[in-house]
Amino acid sequence: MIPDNLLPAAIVLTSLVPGLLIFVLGERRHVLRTVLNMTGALAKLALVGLLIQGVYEGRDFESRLTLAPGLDLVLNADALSVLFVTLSTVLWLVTTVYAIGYLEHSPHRSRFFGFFSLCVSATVGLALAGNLLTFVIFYEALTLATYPLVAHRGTPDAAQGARVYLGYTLGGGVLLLTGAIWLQSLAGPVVFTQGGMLSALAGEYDTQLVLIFFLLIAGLGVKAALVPLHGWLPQAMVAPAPVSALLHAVAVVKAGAFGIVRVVYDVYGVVLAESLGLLAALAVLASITIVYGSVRALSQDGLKKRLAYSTVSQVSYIALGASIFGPVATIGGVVHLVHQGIMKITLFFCAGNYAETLGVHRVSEMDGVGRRMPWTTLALTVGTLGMIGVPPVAGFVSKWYLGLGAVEAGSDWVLLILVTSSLLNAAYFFPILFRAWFKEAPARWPKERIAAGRLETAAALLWPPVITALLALAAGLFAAAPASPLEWAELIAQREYGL
Amino acid sequence: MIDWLALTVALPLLGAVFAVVLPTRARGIGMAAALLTTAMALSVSVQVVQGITLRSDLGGWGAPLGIGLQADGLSAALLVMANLVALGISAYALDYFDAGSRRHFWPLWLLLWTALNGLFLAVDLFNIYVTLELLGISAAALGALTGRREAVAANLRYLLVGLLGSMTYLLGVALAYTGLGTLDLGLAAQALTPGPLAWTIFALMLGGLLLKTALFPLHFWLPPAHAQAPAPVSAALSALVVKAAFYLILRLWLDLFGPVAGPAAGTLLGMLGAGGVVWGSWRAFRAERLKLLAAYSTVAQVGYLFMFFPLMAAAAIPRRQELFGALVLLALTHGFAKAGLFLSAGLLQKTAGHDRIAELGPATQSLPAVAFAIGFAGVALIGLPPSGTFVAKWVLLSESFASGQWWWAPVVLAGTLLAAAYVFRLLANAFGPGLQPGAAGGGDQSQCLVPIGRAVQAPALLMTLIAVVLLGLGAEPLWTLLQEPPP
Amino acid sequence: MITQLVYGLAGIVLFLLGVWSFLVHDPLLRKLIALNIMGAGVFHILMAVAYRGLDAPPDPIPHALVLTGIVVAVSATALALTLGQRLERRDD
Amino acid sequence: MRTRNALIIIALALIGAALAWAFLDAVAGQTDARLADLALERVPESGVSNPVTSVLLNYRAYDTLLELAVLLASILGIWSTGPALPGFLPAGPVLSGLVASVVPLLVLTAGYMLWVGGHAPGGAFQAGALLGAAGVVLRLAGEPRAGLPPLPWLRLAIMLGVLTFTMTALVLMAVGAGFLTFPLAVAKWLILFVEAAATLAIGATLAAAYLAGEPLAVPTASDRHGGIGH
Repeated sequence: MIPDNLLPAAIVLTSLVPGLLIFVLGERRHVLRTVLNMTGALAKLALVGLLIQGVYEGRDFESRLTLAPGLDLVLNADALSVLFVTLSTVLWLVTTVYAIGYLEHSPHRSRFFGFFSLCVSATVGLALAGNLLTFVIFYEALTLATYPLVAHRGTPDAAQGARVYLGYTLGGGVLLLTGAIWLQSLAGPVVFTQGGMLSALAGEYDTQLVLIFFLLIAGLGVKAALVPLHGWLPQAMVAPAPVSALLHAVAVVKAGAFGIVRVVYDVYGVVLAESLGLLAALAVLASITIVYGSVRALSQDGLKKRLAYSTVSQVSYIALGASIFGPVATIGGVVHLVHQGIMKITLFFCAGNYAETLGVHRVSEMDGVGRRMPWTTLALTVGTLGMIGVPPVAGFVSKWYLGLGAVEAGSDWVLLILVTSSLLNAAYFFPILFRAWFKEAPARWPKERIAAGRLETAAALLWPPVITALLALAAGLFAAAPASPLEWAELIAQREYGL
Repeated sequence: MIDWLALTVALPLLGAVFAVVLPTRARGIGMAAALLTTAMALSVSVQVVQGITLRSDLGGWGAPLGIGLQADGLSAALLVMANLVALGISAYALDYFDAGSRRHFWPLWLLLWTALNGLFLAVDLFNIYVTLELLGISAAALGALTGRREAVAANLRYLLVGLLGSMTYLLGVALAYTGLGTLDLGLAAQALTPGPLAWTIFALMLGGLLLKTALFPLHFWLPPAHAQAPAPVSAALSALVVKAAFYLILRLWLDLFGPVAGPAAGTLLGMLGAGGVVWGSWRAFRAERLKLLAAYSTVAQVGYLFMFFPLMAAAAIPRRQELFGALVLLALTHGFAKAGLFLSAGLLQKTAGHDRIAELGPATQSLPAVAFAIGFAGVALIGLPPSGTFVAKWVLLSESFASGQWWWAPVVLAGTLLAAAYVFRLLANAFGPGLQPGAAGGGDQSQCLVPIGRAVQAPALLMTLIAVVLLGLGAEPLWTLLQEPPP
Repeated sequence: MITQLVYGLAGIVLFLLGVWSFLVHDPLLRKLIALNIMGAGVFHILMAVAYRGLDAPPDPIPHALVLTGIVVAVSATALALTLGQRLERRDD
Repeated sequence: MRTRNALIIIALALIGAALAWAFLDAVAGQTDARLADLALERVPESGVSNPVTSVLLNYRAYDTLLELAVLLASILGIWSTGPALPGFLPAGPVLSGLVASVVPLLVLTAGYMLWVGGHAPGGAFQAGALLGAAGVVLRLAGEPRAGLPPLPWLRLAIMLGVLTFTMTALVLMAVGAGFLTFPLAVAKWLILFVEAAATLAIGATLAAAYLAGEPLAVPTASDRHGGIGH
């Protein structure tokens, strides 16, 4: 019922409008705020459903707004953007429920949910972006919308974390802007086209194209937490749990990874990137990040800090997938975009539950947590197994395809990287499970705020991790199902490689 | 038949006159004149958008003898911005001033408004001089309204520097009349041929105006004058008065000195602009007080405006039209954003009793609407999307790459990062600990916060919203408005 | 032609004297006097240009400009003097 | 400091040379008499015979209107800085005797200047200057309010010039002649009417400016010194 050219814009607006309304809302209007949040989330889910059905039928959707002669804000839905939009919409719904539960008695909730909705609008806009200009606009808007969330608590170290976050992301933003403008001055308006649109410039501008590639990757790498640029992620853990869950597992970090995938496939095109040797460089960078992230995670006692470093390494799998020449590796990388999101958000939800219910923040305090909060810890277990890559959870599928793609492309050292990182994952996740299930619970929990009634914790806190854990399991078990992330990733890979 | 252009100038003048003779009702008269003048300016712009270039020869004597008023795309765009911002400032000033200084503010404010409208419509060289003087004198008088020692000293220096600039400009006019035999801009342009006379007139007129638009290094007088003035006045000074002088430079550069102003002059202005961007942004970052920060930010933004000149001088016609549109968009966005920032600064100063940035935490938190206004103004000053500045900087940067003059790009980017640094230093206040509900007096900041009504916060928020949303996403019609390419 | 040149160049010299004095001297009064000298210089040039020989009536346009210029200069000087006065008065 | 002055002098010398060269180029280039002939030829259409007044009050009337606004702005600026300075000590017999004869003479000449402006050098500004001079003389002779009316009337006086000029222009526009377009038939009287108002305004402004502040209740010098004098 919504005309084709308005659907993408409508999807962005379904979270932007409630967000702006929430800002205007008084602090005490909890019910109205919750209603606004939920209607926004459900409306977006419905519209995304329409979008998926439309893209499946091959219809194309495009909303266009000319900002200036030659500069258009374009939102259109191709296979890759639909995948990322679906992921962020589903997880936004779940996280909103979780956030409502989590922030039960805390101040400044209007401000929180307002910026929370703006973040999602920016993420969705970024996913649906049809050209590099729109991508950069939403990429910067995401920085703007997330800064207040990281600084939400108002404590000095929240302000410090936010300042560091801002320094990195604005610096990255400027690099991305320079690269995008430089590219536009060479190739005119940069539109995302399957198979890349820069092949015409191949011969003459090679050096400039390489420089531009590194500028773009550096700009995107900040948010994708590639090694030298990942410093902000652990410090941003000072934000409340829903922020760490949605933003630092799905929205912000994925925006960077999604950008890298866009640049490699839809701007440069795999063939050109391979011929310029860019893929090899990206692969090395990604591998270093994977190993580095896992190694640092080993020594982190804070649960959220450990998960943060795990995110640093896991996100680079996507970059690794993009940097290996071959459809199978692409499938692995793209599907990991979804799988990592689902699994990591489960882990952050569980971490939030422990902190909120028992006041447990450190891994060393997690003895016997399994007995006290069985369902949360079960979800934690499913998530961690997925992270390590143990079947049948989703993580196994993406690592399997990545390994297969690496072998096919003949770069065996990537297989070595995958194996070592899986071992490292096990090294820093199993102690958590061991403590949780097999160790004796302490006499008194550090700060038990919610008593163990019929449910181990508040309903709104318990169900989200369980649901996402089930999703992770389903993505692993029913990978071959028609509308599963894996199927969708294969569709994307086919279109990118023009098979 | 109604002479729209003459009315746009006559109405605020009449308003000022009645405000002088009826001081007790100065506020009411002032607001009425403000509304009427804005309506007039909007109707002029609507007619220009419909493709009619309005021209009225006052006194019916025609070009060489009489004085004309003209409104083309450029003047219509700036007229709309100036009048909307002035309306916002007037609404804000309604209850900003106490009874004593109210009767002084309104007449001078309406005279300043008259001068602004007069400048945007002027096409006679000597008439520009008289209007510039009216602008300078009323601005300096308004700036010294608080009567504090630093304010009077700063505005005296502003007046003297302004006079120096005007005298230099007047000498240029005298030589122009001597050499070209006419004072009308259009006729002078036809008579002007590159030569020693043309360069001298160019140097004199632009030199005088550069002093008045505070382009680095001639900006020394601006920060103290704008920081000491009362909030609505400093909003007008930074957003409008400086902009009017820039408009004149642009008008003379395009219409009169087209053939004379070669790439060399453009590059010189560009370099001075680049210096202004870096120096202004750095001093704004170091500023301790909010209004001083906003004043130095003006110096930086004026620098950006001048960085368009070298690129426009070297660009081919179609590309020059895009750059011209981006330049006007940047000027408009800065007008709204800076006015919004100064008005918000005024509110914070009224609430907290001071404007030391480090201690504005509680005040910023107690006024959410003002915090958002500062946020939007910050977005527009840095040039983050979705503000108009972002689009303008995108065009500027892509032209600096495409035309090979890549050295402008690092300056713009450095300026952007510095702007981000000083804006987020402000916004960090909004998230600081501030007055925790129930905290005992908030520790040492036990200053009580003067409550501020919601109505007075509206103009600042509205103006910055225009700068970010309207000019960011809906700026496309601006290019059609400026369609007829400058000669 | 010659008279125009002589008086015009005299005007330019006056203007330059004014600029020099404005830049070199600090006290307010000297700066104001310098500004007025600069004004006088410019008006001098305008008067020189208006002169069209003994027999032809002078060109009225520059005369009007000078009149307007003088009034503008007077009002600006008045305001500057009062502001300066206000600064001294505050010192005692 | 020495080098700074030397540098300024050298710079100014160079600028001077450039100006002189440009002035020579300008004067040489412009053989026909600029706007002189055109202006002189159309003086009969302007309603006054003195060409300068026809330029000031007809061709470039808009300039004069804005210039009156400049005067108004400066006096308002002066008033905004604070109350007026206290007056001077009352004059001795010789000065007050002289003033008693000079001031009326000044006022009379001002009237004459206003009238003669129509056909000979003179006009609103010169007449206004004379009125202003009368005010200054009175002020120096110890009259604290420089002969000016109380504040409400003074406010009316200083804005009279701009008010009449603008209203006349608007009325002319309303009747269809056009903003600031004086139809030939009534041009002479309209110009005289506007000039009379302008004279009053300029005289009041210049005299009030001399008080360097807003003349609320201007204390005489003796009040300030605790009534030392008589």
